[in-house]
Amino acid sequence: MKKSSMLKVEGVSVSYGPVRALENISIEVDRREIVALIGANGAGKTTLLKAILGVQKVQSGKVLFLGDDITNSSTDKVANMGLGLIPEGHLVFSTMTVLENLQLGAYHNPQDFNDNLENVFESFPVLRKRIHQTAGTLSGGEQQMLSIARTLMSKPELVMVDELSLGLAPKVVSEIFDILGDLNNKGYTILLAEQNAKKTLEFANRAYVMETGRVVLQGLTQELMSHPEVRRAYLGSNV
Amino acid sequence: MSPVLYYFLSFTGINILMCWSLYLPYRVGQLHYLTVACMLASAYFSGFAAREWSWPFALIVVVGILIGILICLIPSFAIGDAPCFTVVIIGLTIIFILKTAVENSPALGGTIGFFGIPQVNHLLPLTYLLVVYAGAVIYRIDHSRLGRAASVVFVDKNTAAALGIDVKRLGMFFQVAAGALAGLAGTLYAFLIGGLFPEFFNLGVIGTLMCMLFAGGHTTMWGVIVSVPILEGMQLLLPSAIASWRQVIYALTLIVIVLVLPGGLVTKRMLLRLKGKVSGGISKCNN
Amino acid sequence: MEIFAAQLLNGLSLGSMYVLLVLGFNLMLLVAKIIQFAYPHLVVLSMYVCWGVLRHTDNMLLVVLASVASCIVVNVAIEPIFRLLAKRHGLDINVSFVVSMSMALLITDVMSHLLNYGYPIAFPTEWVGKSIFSSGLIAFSAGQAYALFGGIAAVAAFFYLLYRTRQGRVLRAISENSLLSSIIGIPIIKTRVLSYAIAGLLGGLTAVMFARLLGSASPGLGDFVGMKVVAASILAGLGNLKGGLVCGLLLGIAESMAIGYLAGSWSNAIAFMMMLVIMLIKPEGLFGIEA
Amino acid sequence: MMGKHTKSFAGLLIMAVLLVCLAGSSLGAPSAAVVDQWEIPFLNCLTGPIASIGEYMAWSAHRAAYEINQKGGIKGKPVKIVDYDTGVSPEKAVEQMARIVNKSLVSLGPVPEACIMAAMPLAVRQGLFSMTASTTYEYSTQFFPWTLSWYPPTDKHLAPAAAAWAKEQPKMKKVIQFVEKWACWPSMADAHADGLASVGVETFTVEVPTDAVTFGPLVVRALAQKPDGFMFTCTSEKVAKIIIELEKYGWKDKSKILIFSSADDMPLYTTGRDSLNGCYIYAYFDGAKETPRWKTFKENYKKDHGGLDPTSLSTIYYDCVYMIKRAIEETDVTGDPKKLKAERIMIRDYIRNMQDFDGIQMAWSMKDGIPSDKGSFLFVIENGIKKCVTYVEAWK
Repeated sequence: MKKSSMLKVEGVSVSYGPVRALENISIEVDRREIVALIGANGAGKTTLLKAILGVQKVQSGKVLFLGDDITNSSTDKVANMGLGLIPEGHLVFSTMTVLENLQLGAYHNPQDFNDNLENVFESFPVLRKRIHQTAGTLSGGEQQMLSIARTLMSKPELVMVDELSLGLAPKVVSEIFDILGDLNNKGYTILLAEQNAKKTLEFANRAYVMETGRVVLQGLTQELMSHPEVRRAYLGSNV
Repeated sequence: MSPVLYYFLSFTGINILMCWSLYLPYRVGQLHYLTVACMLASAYFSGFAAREWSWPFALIVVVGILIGILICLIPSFAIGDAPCFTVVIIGLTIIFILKTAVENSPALGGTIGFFGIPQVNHLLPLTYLLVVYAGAVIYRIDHSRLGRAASVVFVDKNTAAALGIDVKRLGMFFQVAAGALAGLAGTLYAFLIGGLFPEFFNLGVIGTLMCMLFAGGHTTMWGVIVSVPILEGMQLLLPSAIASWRQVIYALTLIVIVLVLPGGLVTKRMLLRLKGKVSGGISKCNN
Repeated sequence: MEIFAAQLLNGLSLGSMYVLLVLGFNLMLLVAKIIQFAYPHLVVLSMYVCWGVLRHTDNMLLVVLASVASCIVVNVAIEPIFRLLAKRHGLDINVSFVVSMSMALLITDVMSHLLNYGYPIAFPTEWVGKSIFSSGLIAFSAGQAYALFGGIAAVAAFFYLLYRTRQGRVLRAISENSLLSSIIGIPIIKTRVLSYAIAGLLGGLTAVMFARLLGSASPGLGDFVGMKVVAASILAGLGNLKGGLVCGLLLGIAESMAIGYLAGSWSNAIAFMMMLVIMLIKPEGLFGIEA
Repeated sequence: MMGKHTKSFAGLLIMAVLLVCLAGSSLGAPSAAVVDQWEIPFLNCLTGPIASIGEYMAWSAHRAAYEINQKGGIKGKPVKIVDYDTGVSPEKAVEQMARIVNKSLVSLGPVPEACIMAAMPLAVRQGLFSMTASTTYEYSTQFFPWTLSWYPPTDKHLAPAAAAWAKEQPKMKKVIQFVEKWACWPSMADAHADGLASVGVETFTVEVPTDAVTFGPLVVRALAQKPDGFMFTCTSEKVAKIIIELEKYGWKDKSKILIFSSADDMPLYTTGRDSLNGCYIYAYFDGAKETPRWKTFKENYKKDHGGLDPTSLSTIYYDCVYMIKRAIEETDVTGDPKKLKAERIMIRDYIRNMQDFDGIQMAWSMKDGIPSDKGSFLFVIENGIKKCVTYVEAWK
């Protein structure tokens, strides 16, 4: 085990009633890495993220975060330890203002609220303009930015992003990927679950390929991009 | 037959009908207390028709059922797919309005009550004949396309709509069927007791029926067949020293059952298992 | 005109009580996702606590504290039952309705068996107070003043808490999306318990004001008020706080006007009839469901 | 998965065992050929919001039984009151009546009107004399001869009482009557109005909604009609609350208020207190008149009810038990189950025409199930105590 390992998932299985959603999954994320989970809809990416965060009950296996066992811990405790999830579908508290959303994000980290707010506004200048606007009135892209910003307000050690590009225009997606890249440069560790394999593989350092609840391939993204199976199934190439 | 047994069996039959009439709309997630209003209307109609017009019993039963259907049909155009609690309030409201109407009708005895409904011979076997018939119809409904569609609606209306189920029409169907059952129960009730009083139809009735439905199990029609006789019998058998705590015992029973056995005493899974065991047993014998 | 003004005043003081009850009821509906039908019954129970304390002391502060404390304690004490219920059934408000109806029955029976031999309790005459203002048919008692102004203060404090404080933000977040709230690290169970406590606090205050307004209480009071609270909440749209505010007040005024102007037993029937029409036209309630 | 079903089956099993145990305990008792005690069932409302009323009715019946047993019972055998709870549910009333209807000599109750309506037809069919003494003539008369009326016909005794009050207050021309539409109260209100009309007082009705929480609006409405006085035909607690509201709206002359007999109940006094001073009320006996029996009754009642006084409704079933005692002693009733049918009729016929019954407070006679010489008393309330103003004879 490397010293800098931040998140370690060991042989996790999850069932929804009689249906097995995850089968013996093991992944690892190191400090300052960008790791991607790719796979089709229903491959189990979201379930895995939920299982890590304790939203979804794990039947067997172990989840270690910063060396602590967090398997089936309560979600708020895990979030408090520094695990931030940016959920699928750019979810925001739509009846509340942008500022209130950000304040909620800082629930566990209220001490240097103003500094954090400044940092976040630096990355997302558009939010500063909308600070007193109700979150429900923002555009899809802005909501996604708010969702990310809200997560950053808690200064997480690890940022998990679920389906970043879903329902957003390609241009906005590129913009947000750029911002995530910046964040990584600033020291954030990122775990990314995406259907959009091409873009993700270009962006991440390492990736796990998931199919029907199992990890079928893993490795550095450059290697994976040249893997014939990946090229056929995910990159739309005939070769 | 001893009067205790006679009334125990009769009320059990009537309450099973009433519980079923709550059970059916609950298949699509609605607590349809309007059925108590149907019961009230058809009970008063039956009493009146029997005493004043001397109608034959069979005709009264038919018209009583029609009255139940009518009372449920009209609002169902608006609340066929309404949220559960809208249905609750509309039910309570109509009960209240009908009660006020009865209280202000001297012909129905007003607040004093309606006396002297003539007796009918063989009421008990007739009751059970009708209960069995109603049960068979409900069984058919439950195991038809309608029953399966209702199960989907119960879990999620949007999914149901996406699957092409007409949620409103389905809700209307179950509400009207419930009205028919309640109308039948009301007629039998009037003839069984022989007198009516507006206060007969109040929150307490709803509470008792809910207790019976949820204790028995709201996921199948069979639950109430177990819970109604038990709860009816309990009150007869409680020693008089604790009789005054009967309500408390009822309430606690319900809370405990709902907490410990979420589906009630009889659940769908249990039935499936039972079925499996029986058929398994048979196949073993054959081997 | 004089009669109308008099009835309006009556309606407002009664309405402010309904508003408080509807708010507490809606808060638990929004945050804990339950229908707490027994909430008005709990408030009546707290009125009994007031009455009990008053027999030993006439220190107003002690009475209020006892009322509030008892309502919070009981309301928080039943939270685990609903939590277990949610664990077993998922967040099914229908089942919570069934269970809380049983609780209401329990509370009523405890009051009618054990407390004051089941007789109605009466609060000291000074509590209700004589008219502090009177001209012709318009009269305003100290009790009404407490109910009206106390009610306004409590509602203002409640909305301040909800819209201007950190805890209030958290409560609103859970009511909007509890899954998202837990993902960003908000402790759900702790906050739900908090919502029971706040509803208990409101209930305890309501009990004191109700005691001053009515001057007495009986075991059946919870049922009388309970139906109206649920009706107002549904009419507004379940869990709609601002709608509940409007409908609670309207209910109080409508009730006063109906009794004041319409023929006896038909007055409530007409009120119900109006409600029926509204519900048939707008099944989601006047202001829409927020739960 | 196994667990869930096991639990369900276990639940069913526990319920079944419970049921069998209970059945054993209550049905298993062997019945002796000739009774060694007089068992009198009492169908009463012991649960729900009005359980307090049922409680004191039961208390008074048990009190009478206790006294009788202290003095050697009836014909040497002790008497035992057995309580059957009906709540306010018609269904329970019928089922409880069904339990006793074939085996009891005579019974007490049922208590609230809903239960009378439901259970009495069964008693009539099976020939059981059941004393529905706590209700008015309208209900009893439907079930004659299988019950008795505790009061004379409504119009015959209510109208004179109301008229007597109007005679005390000669300047009244217009009276508002607060009427709650419940059971026979509307017809009692009509009787009041008739009585007032007979002395030239006009009556206007204001209906009291059963589920009203506050009464200010009602009082404003009544006062707007500028009446000279008020008459109350509604629940005791509501009477008290409306009088308090009247006071708030500046109504000073309490002597212009008359309260009907059914509201002569504890909640009136505990809720109304000082505000009742000077109000008139009519009822069927004079609690201030001391007799030794009434004194012991009162003392014991207070001891068991935290110092609260009994009211005129508290003694009804006490007198009933003594009526049964006298009926058994004066006839050839043996209690032998074989002669049940005949002995039931003996008791019935004796009680229906009992002469000079010595009640706890006064003596009266019955004629065909109706009291023939029972009048009422008009009182003024002073500090929670009723002071008799006049005795009103019922119309013949």
